[in-house]
Amino acid sequence: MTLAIDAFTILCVCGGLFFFLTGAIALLRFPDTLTRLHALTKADSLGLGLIVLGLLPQCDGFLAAAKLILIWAIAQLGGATLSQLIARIAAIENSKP
Amino acid sequence: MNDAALALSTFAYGPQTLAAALGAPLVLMLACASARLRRFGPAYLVVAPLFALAACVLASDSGPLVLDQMIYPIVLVLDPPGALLLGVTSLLWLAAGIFAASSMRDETESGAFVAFWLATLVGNIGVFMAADVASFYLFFALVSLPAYGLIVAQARMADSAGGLYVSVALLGEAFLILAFALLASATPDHSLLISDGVDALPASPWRDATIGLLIAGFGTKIGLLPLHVWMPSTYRAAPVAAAAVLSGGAVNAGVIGLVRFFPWGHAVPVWGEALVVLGMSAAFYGVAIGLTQRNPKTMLAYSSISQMGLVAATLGAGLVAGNKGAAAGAALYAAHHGLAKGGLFLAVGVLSGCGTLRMRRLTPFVGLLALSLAGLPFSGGVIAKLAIKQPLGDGLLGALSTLSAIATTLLMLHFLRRVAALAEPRVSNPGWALITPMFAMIAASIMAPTAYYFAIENHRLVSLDAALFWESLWPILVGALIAAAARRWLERLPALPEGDVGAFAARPFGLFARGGAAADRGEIILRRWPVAAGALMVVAIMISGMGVLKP
Amino acid sequence: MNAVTLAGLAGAALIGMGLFGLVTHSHILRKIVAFNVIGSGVFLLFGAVARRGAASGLNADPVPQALVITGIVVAFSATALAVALLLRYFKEVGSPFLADDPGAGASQPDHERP
Amino acid sequence: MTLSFGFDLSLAVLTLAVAGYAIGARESFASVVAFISYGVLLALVWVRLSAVDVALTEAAIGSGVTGALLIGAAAKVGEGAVDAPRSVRGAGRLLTALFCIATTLGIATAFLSLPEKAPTLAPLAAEHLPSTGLGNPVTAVLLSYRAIDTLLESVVLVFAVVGVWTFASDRDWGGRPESPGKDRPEQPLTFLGQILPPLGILVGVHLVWTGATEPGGAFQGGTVLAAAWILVMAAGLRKPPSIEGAWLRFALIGGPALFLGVGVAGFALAKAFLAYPEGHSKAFILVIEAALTFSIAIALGLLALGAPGRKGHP
Amino acid sequence: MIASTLSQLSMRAEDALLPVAIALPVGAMLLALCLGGRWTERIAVAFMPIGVSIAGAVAYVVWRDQRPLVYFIGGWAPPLGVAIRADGVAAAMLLTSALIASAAGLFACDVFRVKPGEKENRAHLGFWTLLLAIWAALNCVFVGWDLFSIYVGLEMLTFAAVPLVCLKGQKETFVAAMRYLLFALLGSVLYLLGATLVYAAYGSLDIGILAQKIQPEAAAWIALGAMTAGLLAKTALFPLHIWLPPAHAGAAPPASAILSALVVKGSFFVVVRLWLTLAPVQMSEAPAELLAILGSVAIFAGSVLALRQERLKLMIAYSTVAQIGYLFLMFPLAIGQHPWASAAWSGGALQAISHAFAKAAMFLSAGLIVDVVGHDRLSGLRGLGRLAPQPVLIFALAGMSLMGLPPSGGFNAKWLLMSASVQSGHWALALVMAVGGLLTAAYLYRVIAPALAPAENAPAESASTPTPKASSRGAALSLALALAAILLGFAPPELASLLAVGAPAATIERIE
Repeated sequence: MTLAIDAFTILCVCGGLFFFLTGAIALLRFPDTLTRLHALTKADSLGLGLIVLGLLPQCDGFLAAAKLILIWAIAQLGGATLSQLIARIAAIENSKP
Repeated sequence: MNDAALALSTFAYGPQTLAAALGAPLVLMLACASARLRRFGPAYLVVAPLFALAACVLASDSGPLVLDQMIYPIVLVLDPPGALLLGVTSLLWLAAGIFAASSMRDETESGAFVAFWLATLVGNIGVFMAADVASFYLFFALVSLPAYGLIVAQARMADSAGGLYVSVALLGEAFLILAFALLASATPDHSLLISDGVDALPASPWRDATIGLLIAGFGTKIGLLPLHVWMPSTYRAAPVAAAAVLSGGAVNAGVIGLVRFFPWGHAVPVWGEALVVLGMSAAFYGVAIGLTQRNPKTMLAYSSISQMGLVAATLGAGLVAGNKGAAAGAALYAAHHGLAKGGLFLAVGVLSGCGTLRMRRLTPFVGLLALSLAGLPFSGGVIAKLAIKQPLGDGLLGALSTLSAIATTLLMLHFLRRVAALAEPRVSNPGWALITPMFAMIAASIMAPTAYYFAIENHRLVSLDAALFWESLWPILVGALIAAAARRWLERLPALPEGDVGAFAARPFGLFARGGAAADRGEIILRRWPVAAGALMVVAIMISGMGVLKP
Repeated sequence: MNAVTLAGLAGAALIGMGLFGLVTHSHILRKIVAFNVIGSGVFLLFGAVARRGAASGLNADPVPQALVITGIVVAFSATALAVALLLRYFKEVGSPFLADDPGAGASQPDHERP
Repeated sequence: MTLSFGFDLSLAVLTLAVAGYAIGARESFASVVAFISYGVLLALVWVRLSAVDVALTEAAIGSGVTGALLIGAAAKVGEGAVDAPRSVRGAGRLLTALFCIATTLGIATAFLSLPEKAPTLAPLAAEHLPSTGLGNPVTAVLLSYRAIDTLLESVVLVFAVVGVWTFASDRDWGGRPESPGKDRPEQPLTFLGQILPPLGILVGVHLVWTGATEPGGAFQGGTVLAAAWILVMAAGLRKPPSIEGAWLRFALIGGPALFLGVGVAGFALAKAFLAYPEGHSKAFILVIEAALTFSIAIALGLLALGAPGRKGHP
Repeated sequence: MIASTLSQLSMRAEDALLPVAIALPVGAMLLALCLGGRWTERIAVAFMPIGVSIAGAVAYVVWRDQRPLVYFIGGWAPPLGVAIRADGVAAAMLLTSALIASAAGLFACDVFRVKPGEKENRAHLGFWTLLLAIWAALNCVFVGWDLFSIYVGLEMLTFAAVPLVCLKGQKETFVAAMRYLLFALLGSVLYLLGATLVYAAYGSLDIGILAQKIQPEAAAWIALGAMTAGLLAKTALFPLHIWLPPAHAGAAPPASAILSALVVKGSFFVVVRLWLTLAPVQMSEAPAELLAILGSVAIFAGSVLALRQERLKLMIAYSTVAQIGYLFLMFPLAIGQHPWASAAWSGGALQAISHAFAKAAMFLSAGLIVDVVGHDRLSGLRGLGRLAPQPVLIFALAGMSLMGLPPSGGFNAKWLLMSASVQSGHWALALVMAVGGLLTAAYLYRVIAPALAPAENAPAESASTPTPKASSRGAALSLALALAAILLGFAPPELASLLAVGAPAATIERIE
């Protein structure tokens, strides 16, 4: 049974890593801020979600799991607000001649 | 005369009078700080030296005064040469004080001058009493540094003279502190008493260095040859009263220093001969340059260099033979010189204010005083020459001493002619308050050495002895003859710059300025941040690297 | 070569890097960053020393760790002071670079006699 | 074993690389951003060195508040004139590099030459831990064994605040420091400003409370509270406080003053300065930590805000 | 094992004076900051007598029992806890900094004033809180016996001193303050690096314990090297002095008096602790020679640069650079159990103390001169003796002590150091001291000579525009400081026996 849990964890974490990798490559390759922003937020939130999901069965006890999810929630909140702000500034930058 | 002096000296409160002699001018100096008391300044100048005069009579060789509440105990004691020089110096300070007080009544800004005058007086009195190294150094500093205030008091362009004076004085201080450190370190328990220091000197590992530094340090005070450059410009720039006390009193601080710090019981031929050579060359060099000068005060300065050269030669001869008599003789000679030179400076002050008529009446007295320097019979000079005859002996040094008498006569007559030329028809003649101090000095220069020579040295009354009379007269006659014969030739001598060698001493300052500019450029480079931070790392690496040198 | 010596060497390397940055950059903010890097390097060294001192049940020596916490707070107040001074310096001097020679000497300008 | 060492090695290399970029970056803004990420990586290294307290402090203060401060400064100060001398060139640079390498090698040799059996105070600390009534040895050292260092450190924070305030110009005195955010903050920021601070306060208090037994403590908790306060001001929900406010001044010195008071009371209660009475030390320590946390939060907030700006700032 | 031997040391009631000496100024500073407004000045002035009496009590107890005061903070014995210790020199420095901080503070009552209208102003609050802060920091550094608490004390000193430099708010003072802060921070980070390595090698930060354990090996050398370099940067010894002149000259007179007289002494004192108390003799011989060489270079460079300055306060600041060089001459002389070591130790301490008094008096009198004359150009000081006689007298008295002329404390110190250098055969040091005194006289002469010279312009000029009278309180205070420097020349033997307490040469077993 533990083998299945471990396999599940490894699988999810590798998936998460894969999304982080794509996010990083997107950051380097995409031309302007808006597209980069788009790629980053998507890839990173998904990647982090998968990693947290993968680690949930490993942690000992409900409290630790709740903390992991709390971390994920805060990261999402922060990421969303930040991308909004950067997008607004990028929009102002582009609208200028 | 003997028993009176003896009775006085067993006076119970001897040491306390020493404290009074020092305390009076000190208290009066502090009184100058408050504006209200400063108005009586001129009066202080007269009152202050009186206590010292009393002390030199009452407290001579009575018990020492010890103040041991300090880190170093301060010990004050008055031995015979100290008492003689103290008496003579305080007499001079009294006369000059009266002269300065009267000539200063009109000036409003006298407060600072009085304060500096009293500070120098404290130093001058204390230097004769100090029996331990720390207080000697304190009084020696007090006699040389505040004098700067006296020098620059009036003359506008006195700054350069004052500057030269202070730098040489500080050089002397530096030599002395090194010498005293060596002296004290040689004594077994690092005691600060001069007597212990001198006793331990012959056996000390740094004997030569100590004596050399002592000669250099006190040499700056008595104007030994290479260090005499400050004297001419200082005495010319200083007001007459100040010049009198500096040339007559402050110089004696150097003499008492040499007398106190030399190991008389032990022959030191090397330094003795050096001192003799320096002294004798100064004796003739001073006269040679003096003859070329125009200003009477500068001529008196060169006469001081010459006379002090003679004193140094006497001390040198004493050092070579290791006989104590030389110290007493040199002290007596210096005492007489102090009175005569002080009187002459006061005379210059008086005569420069005289009308032609009054000048003609005063010149003979001034002439008497001037020639007493050359050993005029019936004057103090002959006693002084007699005192140094024994240490110098009859050989080469004796001959040189009589030769210097001739030279001094030559210089003095030239000086008298210059002073006489000063007079112009003037309606107001200087008041009696200026003339009496001069006459007091003339009288003192005759009476004091004689009284001392016979009362203390208890020799028989010999001044009327025909041989001595003739022996001291012929050099003066020869000198007068040469002066008359070579009168025109002397007039045409080129006027050398005042400080003679001193004028060329200014060159190293240029070097100093260039060094300064280089330091500035270095500072600008060092100020750059990377260089400073780099220096910090270098220091860290250097200290940590020291471990590598010795594991 | 275990994790602790690795941390110690990393600390030493950080100190070297930070010193280089502090000395060569003339932009004051870069100097402040470099100073913080040196500080963290020294603390990392102290942390490695703490880890080496693990004994009797504790997996690290608590004393150096407490000192590192104190050090970080002190380093932060130094940075805060430096940044505040930089902002006022920038307002006065106009450039964020450390001037090489502080003018003709910073001292009392001539203000008229009252 | 090699796997965990491999992780450590890669973490160390990554940290050094980011630190190198922070030092060598062309623009100062990029250098500051790199410094913040370096700070977070360093927190990971501290966790690997099993110093969780220090990891928390490094993440919170070392890269968090310091990062906020530096980014604010980088924005205001900018890159400076284009033609200005950026850094030392040529020979000077090489020489400095040599010195720095020598310093690093020196420290490395010193570190490697340390005695095998490392001298440590851990046994002593563990032995006296029960008498302090605390579980976390680091907090025991901070607040009991070496209490003077912590007291002086909190006083240093107050010095720094005074120093920062004196850099204001005279006419600005009594005003408020500039608000970290813009005048009309965007809507999402205000939303974040309403959601996150309550959570921040909760986490901060929790950190202080667990500090007695688990890693945590006054400084870490205080920093989280300060972050919450800065976020509220950035979101425009609260104006920065006027520096003449009596309450602000009292809050600023409250923690250290209480700590000092308890220390002096130690003379009477526990026969030594900064000693706690037998058996009650944990209670005293928690009271001190609570007060300290509040004052540290205020102090860190004020330091992040900087010198007071224009008087009567709207 | 070590802990047990130490805890038997009976902690007497008087030992409690040490923590009180730290706690009270910190408490006063916090209270002053909290109440603000005019209260800061009132609290600071009220604290002054208390601070001086505590320092006096510490000095008295140390002198009476001839034994250093030791106190374990929180009751914890050293290796784990922090000990603070005051030996003779530390007690003397405590008293000196208390007196000078009070005098400078009272002098500042006229300089930093809350104007009638306003409740509080920046410079006023800043000065008074920072004064108390510096006082607390100095007390921590002087009684520190643990390397890390000394580090925190040094940081407190820097954070309180830097804002003091630019309190007046002129442009160049901010440049000077920035350079000072960056250099001091570099110094303290190096010091911390050294402390780390010492702890790594010997497992303790207590100076007493380390003194027994430290051996000349790689870690110890690099640690002491880094710490010394850091401290030299904070003390501004010659090659590392760039930040000092603009910082000390630019600050307000009372501020520069405190900076020059006290702040640089804090880090110097720690260097003395490192090399004369902590490091074993065979380790400290070579570095001591290096420190003396750096000190001699500092004397010459500082004096030559002081001669080149055009402004009075900059000249005094460069004079500080030179006089700091003097302090470092004591190191090669005070090492080991030689007979002259204790003389050199008290000579060095006396030099630090008399320089503190003299330099504080000089900066304060320079402040008075600038108030009267309106500028501080050296060229414009002719005839100053008439306009401002008292400040010139104070300047001259302070100058006497700096030059080492009798009867000043400076002379005593120079005398002790010189006889120690002669006996120990360090001829160069004796020569450096003598020539240093000459150079000091040279650059002070540039101020005193024109001041004494009769002014060219007719006295009428001063009658028309009523020259501002130097504040009598300021003059009285600076005169008191200058007289203190002079009276040290007549210091009673008790001072010598106080300074000898806990001197390394005197104590046989190092721990006590």
